[in-house]
Amino acid sequence: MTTGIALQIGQTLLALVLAPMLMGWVNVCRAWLQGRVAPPLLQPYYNLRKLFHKDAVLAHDATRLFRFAPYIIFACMVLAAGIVPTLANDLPFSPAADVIALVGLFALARVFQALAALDIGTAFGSLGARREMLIAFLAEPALLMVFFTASLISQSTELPHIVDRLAHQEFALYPSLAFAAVAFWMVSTAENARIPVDNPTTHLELTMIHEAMVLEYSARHLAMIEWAVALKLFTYSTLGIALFLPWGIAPAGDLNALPLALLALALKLAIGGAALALLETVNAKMRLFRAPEFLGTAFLLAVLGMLTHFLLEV
Amino acid sequence: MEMYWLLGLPLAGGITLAFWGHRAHAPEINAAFSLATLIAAGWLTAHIVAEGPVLIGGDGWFYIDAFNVFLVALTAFVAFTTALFSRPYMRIEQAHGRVNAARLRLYHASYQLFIGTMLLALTTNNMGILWVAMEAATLTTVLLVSLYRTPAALEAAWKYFILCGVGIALALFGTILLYFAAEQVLGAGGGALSWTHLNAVKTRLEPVVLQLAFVFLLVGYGTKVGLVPLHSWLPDAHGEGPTPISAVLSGLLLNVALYAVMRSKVLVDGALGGASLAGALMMGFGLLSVLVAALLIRRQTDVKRMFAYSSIEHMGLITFAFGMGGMVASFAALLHMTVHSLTKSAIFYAVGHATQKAGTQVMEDIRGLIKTNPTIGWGLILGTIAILGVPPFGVFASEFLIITTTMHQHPWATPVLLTALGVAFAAMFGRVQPMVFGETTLPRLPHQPALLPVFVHLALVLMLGLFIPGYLAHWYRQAACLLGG
Amino acid sequence: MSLTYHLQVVNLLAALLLLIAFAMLSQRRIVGLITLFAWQGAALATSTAIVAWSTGQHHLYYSAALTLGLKVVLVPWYFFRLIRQLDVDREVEPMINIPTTMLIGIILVIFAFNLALPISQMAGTVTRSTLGIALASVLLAFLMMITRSKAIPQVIGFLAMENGLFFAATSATYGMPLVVELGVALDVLVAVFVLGIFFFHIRETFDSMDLKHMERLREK
Amino acid sequence: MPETTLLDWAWAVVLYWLGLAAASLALQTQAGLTRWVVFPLGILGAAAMAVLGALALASPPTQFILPIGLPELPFHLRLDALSGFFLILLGVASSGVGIYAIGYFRHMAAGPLAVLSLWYHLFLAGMALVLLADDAYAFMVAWELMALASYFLVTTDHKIPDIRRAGFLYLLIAHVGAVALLLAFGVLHGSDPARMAAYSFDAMRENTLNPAWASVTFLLALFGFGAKAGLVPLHVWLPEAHPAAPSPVSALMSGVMLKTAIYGLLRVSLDLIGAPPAWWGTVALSLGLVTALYGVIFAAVQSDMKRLLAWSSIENIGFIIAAFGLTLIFHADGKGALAALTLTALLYHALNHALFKSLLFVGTGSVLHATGERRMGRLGGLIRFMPWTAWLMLLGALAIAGLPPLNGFVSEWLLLQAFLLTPGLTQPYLNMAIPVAAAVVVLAAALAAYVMVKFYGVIFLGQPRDPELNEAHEAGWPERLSMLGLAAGCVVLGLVPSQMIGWLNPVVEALLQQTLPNDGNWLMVAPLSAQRASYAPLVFLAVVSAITLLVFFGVKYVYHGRVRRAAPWDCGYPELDARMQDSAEGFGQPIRLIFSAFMRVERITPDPFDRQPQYRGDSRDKVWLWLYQPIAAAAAWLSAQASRLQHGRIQWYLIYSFATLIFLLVFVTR
Repeated sequence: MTTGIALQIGQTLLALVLAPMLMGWVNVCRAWLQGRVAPPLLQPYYNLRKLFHKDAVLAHDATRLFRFAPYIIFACMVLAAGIVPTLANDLPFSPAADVIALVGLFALARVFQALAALDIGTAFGSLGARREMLIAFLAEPALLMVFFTASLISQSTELPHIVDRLAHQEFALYPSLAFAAVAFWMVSTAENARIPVDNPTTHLELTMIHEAMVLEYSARHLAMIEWAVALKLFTYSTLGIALFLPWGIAPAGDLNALPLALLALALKLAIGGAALALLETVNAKMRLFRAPEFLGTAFLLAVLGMLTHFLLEV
Repeated sequence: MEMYWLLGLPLAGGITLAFWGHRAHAPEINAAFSLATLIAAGWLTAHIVAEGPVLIGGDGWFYIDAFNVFLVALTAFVAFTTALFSRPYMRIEQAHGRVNAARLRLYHASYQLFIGTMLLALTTNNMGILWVAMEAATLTTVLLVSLYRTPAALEAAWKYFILCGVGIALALFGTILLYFAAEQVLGAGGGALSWTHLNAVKTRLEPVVLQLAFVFLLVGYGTKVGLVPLHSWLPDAHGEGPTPISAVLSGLLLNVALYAVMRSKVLVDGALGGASLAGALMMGFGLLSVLVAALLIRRQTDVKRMFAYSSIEHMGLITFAFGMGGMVASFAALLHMTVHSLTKSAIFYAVGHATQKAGTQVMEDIRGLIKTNPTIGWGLILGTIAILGVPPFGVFASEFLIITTTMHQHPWATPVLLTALGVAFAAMFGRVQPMVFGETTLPRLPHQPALLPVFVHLALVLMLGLFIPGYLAHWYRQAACLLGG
Repeated sequence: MSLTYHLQVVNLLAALLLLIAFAMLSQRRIVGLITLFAWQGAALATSTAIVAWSTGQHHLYYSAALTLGLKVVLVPWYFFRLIRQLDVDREVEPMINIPTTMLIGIILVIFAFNLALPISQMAGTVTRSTLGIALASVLLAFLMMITRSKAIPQVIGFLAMENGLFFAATSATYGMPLVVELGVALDVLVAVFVLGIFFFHIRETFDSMDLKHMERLREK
Repeated sequence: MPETTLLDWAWAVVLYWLGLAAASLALQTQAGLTRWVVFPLGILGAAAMAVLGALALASPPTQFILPIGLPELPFHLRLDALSGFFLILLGVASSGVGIYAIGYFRHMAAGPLAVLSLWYHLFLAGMALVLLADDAYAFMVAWELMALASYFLVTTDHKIPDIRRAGFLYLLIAHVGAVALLLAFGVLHGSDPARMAAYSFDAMRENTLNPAWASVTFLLALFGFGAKAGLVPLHVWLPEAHPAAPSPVSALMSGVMLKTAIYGLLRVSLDLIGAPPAWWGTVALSLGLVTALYGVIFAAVQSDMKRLLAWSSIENIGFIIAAFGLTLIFHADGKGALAALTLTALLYHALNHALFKSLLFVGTGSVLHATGERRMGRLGGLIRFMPWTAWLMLLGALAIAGLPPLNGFVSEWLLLQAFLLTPGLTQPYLNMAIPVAAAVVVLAAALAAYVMVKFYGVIFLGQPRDPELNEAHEAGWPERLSMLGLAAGCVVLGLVPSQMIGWLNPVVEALLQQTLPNDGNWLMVAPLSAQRASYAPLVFLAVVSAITLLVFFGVKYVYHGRVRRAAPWDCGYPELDARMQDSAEGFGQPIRLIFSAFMRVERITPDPFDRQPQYRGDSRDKVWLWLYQPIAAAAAWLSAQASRLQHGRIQWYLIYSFATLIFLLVFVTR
C-alpha cells in the first residue's frame, strides 16, 4: 500500500514535470518540420516561470469564479493525470474514477473554463466559451464509444484492469482497437484544441476556440491554465498509451519493471509528440462548422470498432 | 296519501299562481310550493325506503319502485332549487323589462304545472297516462320557451312544439300498439296499459308487435330525450327560453323522457326474451348523439346553446349505457342521470347570472367573471369541470364505470366515446375558461345572485363522486336489476 | 252476418279516411284543407260510433262524441275564425311538386300495409285490417307536415296525424281506457289552444305565417 | 383496534393537507397568517411525509380500505417501498419548495394567496394520494385532482392570455392522458370484469392478461403517463405551462409531479401487469432517447429562462424513461442484476432531478423577483448583485449538467454503466444497438452541459445587459434557506452514492425481486463488481479541493499574491459594451445550425442599412406543425360537417325524424 501511495504521488509529480516538456517537444518538432529554428525544449518552463513572477491583472468586475477557475481546472487535470496509469499499474486513486468519471472530470474543468470566460463579459470570451462547449458535446459521444470499445475486451471501465488485460495477459491483436485508436486520436485533437479543430498558436481572435477563453487571464492564473493545458495533452497521450499500446507499463507490485516502464513511456511520448507535430504540419485548421463532420467521422469509426468487436472477437 | 300531496301541490300552485303570479311576492310563493312538493316527495321517499315498491291509488294508478323514487326526489329537489334561483333571476329580468306582469304570471303558473306533469309522468303506473303527462309537459313549457316573444324565442318554441308534438304522437301510436299487444293477453280494459300488469306478463306479449311498438316509443320519447337526429329542437329551446326553464328542461325533462323509454324497454326485452334489439338501438342512438353533440359543441358561440348540446351528449352517454345493459352499466347510467341533472342545472344557474351581468349570451362578450363576481366565476368553471367528467366530481364516477364496462363489453365503441369526450372537453373548456378568467368589463349585478343552489348542487355532485350513500346505491342496484341487469 | 256488414262500413270509412288524407296532401288552399280535416274527423267519429255500436263497447261512444265535438266542430270553427282574424285566407301555399308527393304517399301506404299485415293477422278484433290504414294515414299526415311551409297547414297535418292515431286506437283496439282517451282529448284541446296563441305571436312578430321566416336559429 | 401503521400516518398527513387547504380558504383576508402559519404547517406535513416514506422503505407493505369511493369499489390505499421512495421525493422537494414559497408570495394579495394556498395544498394531497392509491378509481381521482389543482396553480396569474392558453393546453393534454389511463385500467381489470371490485390493484395483480391485451395496456399506460411526464410528442404543454406557473409551482410540477408519472409507469408495468416482454423496453428506450435529445436541443435554443428549464425537464424525463426501457429489457432477458442496476439509476436520477430542478426553478423565481425579467437577453452579471442565489444556482447548474462530484453525475454514471454492460443480452440486435443508444445519452448529457453554461453564463455572468439590473436585490432569507437546503441535497446525494444505493435496494427488490450487488464500501460505489467499474466521489472531491487549495496558497507563498485591477483587455478594443456579449439566441446559434432539421426557425435579421436594427429569432417545435395542427384541423372539419345537420329549416328536422322512423321500422322488420 505504501508503495502504492508512493507510486501514485511519484507518477503524478512525473506527469506534472513532464507535461510542459511534451508540449515543448511538440513545438520543437513542429519547428523542425516547418524548417524554422526550434525554440529550446524547455521553453514552456521559462514561460511558466515568467508568468508566475508577473503581477496578476484582473478586470475591474472579475468575480471570484474568474479567479478560482484556473486552480480548479489545474486540480482537475492533476487528478486526471494521477488516475491514468503511466508507469505502474496499481494506483490507490484509480478506483476513485473509471474512464467515464475521467470524462466527467474533463467536462468539469471545461465547464469552469467556459464559465470563467463568460465572467468578464467580453465578446471574445463568450465566443470562445460557446465554441468550446460545441466541440465538447460533439467530441464526448465519440470518446465514450472509444472507451466502450476498449472496455468491451476487458469487461471493465477501470483503466488498470484494461491495461492489465491488454498488456499482462496473453497477447492478441484486436482489430476493433485499431478503429478505436484512430477515433481516439481524432477526438483528442479536438479535446486538446489542436489542429485541425483549433490552432493553439493562432493570433487571430475570430478563429480562436480555446485561446479566446483565456484572453483575459494573465500572470499566475494564465500560468495555471497553460500548465493545465499541457497536463491535459499529457494525460490524453498517456490515456491513449494505456488503452492502445500499454506494453511496458509495470504490472502491479513489480518495482523492477519501473525503469523499463519509464523508458517505454519516454519513447512512446517522443514518437507520439513527433507524430502530432507532423499531422499538425500537414493539416490546416478547418472551419468551425466542419468540426461536426470531423467528429462525426470519429464517432463512426468508434462504432465500427465496436461492431468489429462483436463480429470478429466474440 | 303523500302521493296526492305530491301531485296536488304543484297543481294547486299552478292555479294559485295563475292568479297571483305577477304579485311582488309571487317568486316566494313559487318557491314555497316547490318546497312543499319537495317535502311531500321526501315523505314519499321515506315511505318507499321503509316499505319498498308500492302500488298506490284505486286499482294501482301509481307505482313507485326503486327506479322512479329517486327520480321523483331528484325532480322535486331540482325544481325547488330552480325556484330559489329563479327568484332573483326573474326579478332582474323584470327590472330589465324583458318580462311583464302577465308573462310573469304565465311563467310561474306553468312552472308549477310543468313540475306537476313531470311528477305525474314519473309516478303513474299507466303507460297511457305516462304519455298524456309527457305531452302535457311539452304543452306547459312551450309558452315558457317563447316567453320573451323575440323572433328567435318564437321560432325556438315553434320548433319545440312541432317536433316534440310529432314525436309524442308517434309515441302514442307506440302506446296503442302496446295496448293492442297487451289486450291479446290481458283482455280489454284499464289493466292492459298498467305497467305492473304488463311487466307481469311481458314474456307472453307478442314480440312482433312489441318491436314495432318500441320503435315508435323510442322515436317518440327519444325526441324529447334529444337523441340525435331527433334532437334539433333542443338547443334552440334551451338557448332561447328563460334560464330557469333551460335548467329544468335539461336537468329534469330529459331524464323523465328517458325514464319513459326505459319503462318500455323493460317490456320489450321481456317480450323478445332477452334479444338485445332494444339495447342495440339505444346504443346506436347513444353513440351517435355523443359524437354529433360533441362535434357541435365546438361550433357554439352562445353559452346556453353550448350547454344544451352538452346535455345531448350526456343523454347520449346515458342511453348508450342503458343500451349496453348489465348491472354495472345500468348502475352507472342511473348515477349519471342523477349527477348530470344536478350539475347541469347548477351550470345553468351560474350561466344565467353571468348572462344577466353581460346582457348577452354570446361567449366572446362574457369575460373575466372571476373579477367582479368570483362566486359566479368559480361556480361556472367548477360546474364545467364537473360536467366534463373530471374527478373527484360524480360525473367522473359514472363515466369511469361506463367506459371501463364498455372497454370489456364493446371495445369497438370506446374510440368513438373517447374522441367525443376529448373533443367536448377541448371545445367546452376552451370556451368557458376565458369567460371566467382574464380581464373584465362587466358591471356588478344589481341584485344579489342566488348562488347557494349552485354550490349545494356541486357539493352533492362532489359527494356522489367520493361517497354514494348506502340506500342510494341500494336503489340504483335494484333499479339496475329491474332494467335487465 | 251483420258484423260483416258493419265491418264493410268501417272499412269503407277507413278507405275514405285514407282518401281524405291524400286529398289533404294535395290541397293548396288553407280553407280547403280545414274543410277536409273536418270531414276526416267526421269519418273518424262515424267509424268509432259504428264500432262502438257493433261491439257494444260503450265508452267508445264518448270517444266518438269527443271526436265529433273536437275535431269536427270546435277545431275547424276555431281555425276558420283564426284565419279570418289573421286574414291568411287567400294565402295559397306553393306546394313542392304534387305528383312526387303523391308518389311518395303511395309508397308509404304500401309500406304501412306491409308493416301492419303480420299484426292484423293476430288481432282479435273484427276491424283488424284497418290498422294498416291508420298507420298509412299517420305517415301521410307526417309527410304533409314535411311538405308544408306555412304554419297553419303544418298544424293541420299534426292534427290529422292525431286523427290517424285515434282511428288506430278505436278501430284496431276498440279504444284505449277512457281515462287515456280523456287525457288525449284534453291534450289535443290544449294543444290547439296554445297553437292559437302562437299563431298570433308569429303573426305579430313576422307579420306572415310563412315558416321560412323561422330559419334563423342554426349552426353557422 | 389494530395498531396504527405507517399508512395510517400517511393518510393522516393527506387529510392534514386537505384541512390546510380548507383552512386557507377560511383565511381569505389574512395574507400574513396564510404565509406564516398555513405554509409552514404544510411544510411540516411534507417533512413528516418524507420520514414516513423513509420508514416505509424498510417495512413490509401495509394497506387499508377507506369507507369512501364507489360501492363495491371503495378507496384502497397501500404503502410499499415504491410508494415510500416517491413519498420521500415528494416530501423532500415540497418541503424545500414550501420554505421558498413563504418568501416568494410576499407581495401577493390576501384573496389570491388564499386561493393559491388552497390549490397548493390540494396539489400536495393529490400527489400523495396518487402514490398511495391502490385501486383504479382512487388512482384516477387522485391523478385528476393533482392535474386540476396544478391547472389552477398554473393559471394563478390568469390576466395574461398566454398563461390562460398554457393552462388550457396543459389541462387538455392531462385529460387526454387521463382518459388513456382509464382505458388502460379498463383493460387491466381483475378476473371478473362484470364486478366493480375487479378494478382494485390487488385484483389486477392476481389476474394475468393474455399478451395482446397486456401490450395494449402497456401502450395505453405509456401514452397516459407519457402525456403527464412530457414524453415526445406529448410534451408540448410542458414548455408552456412551466413558465406560466409561479416559480415554486413550476418547481413542484417539474420536480415532483412529473415523477408521479414515472411512479405510475413502474407501478403498472412492473407491478400490475408483470412479466413485460423485451419489446416494450425497446419502445420505451427509443422514445426516452428521442425525448432526451429533443428536450435538450430545444433547451439550448430557448431565450426564456423558465422555458429553458422546462425543456431540460423534458430531457431528464427522457433519461428516466430510457432507463425504464432498459430496465424492462434486462428484466425480460433475465439479467436481474443489470435490471436492478438500471432501476437504481432510474430512481436515483428521479430523486436528483427533483432536487436540482426545484433548486433551479426557485432560483429563477428569485431572479424574476429581483429583476422582473424572464428573458435571458435582458439579464446578466447578476452574480455581483445576488451572490447567494448565484453561487447556489451554480451548484444546481453543475449538478444538472451531470458533472462530478455532484448528484447528477452519479445517476448518469450508473446509467452509462448499465449501457456499457449490455453485451450478453440474448438479442444480437439489441446488443449492437444499445451501445449506440448510450452514445445518444452521452450526447444529451454533453448538450446539457452546454445548456447549463448558457443558462448560468448569460444570467449570472458577464455584464448586466440592462442598466436597471444594477438595482437587483438579493432574495430574502426564506428563499435563500430553501435554495441552501436543496443545494445541500444535491451535494450530499452526489457524495454518498453507496449509502443511497443501499437505501434504494428495498424498492428495487420489491419490483424486481433482486437487489443491486454493491462491491464498493462506504467510500466507493462499485455496482456488480469492483473489477468492472467504481467511483468514489469523496476521494474525488477531497483530491480536487486539496490540490486547488494547495496550489492556491503554494503559489501565493512561493511567489506573491499581488493583483492589479484594470479595465478588461478585450484584445485592446477600447469601448466594451454589454451588448457585445452573446445573447441567449447567440449562444444557441451553433445548436440551431447543427440541428436545424428538428425545428422551424423564424428569424428577423436586420440589413446593413437599417436605422434601428431589429433582431428576433424564434425556434419552434415542429411537432405542432406535424401532429397537433392536423388533429385540430380534422376536428374543425368534422364539426363543420356536423353543423350542417342543424341548418334551421323545420321541414328538414321533420324529415330527420321521419327518415329515422322509417329506417328503424325497416330495420326491425327486416
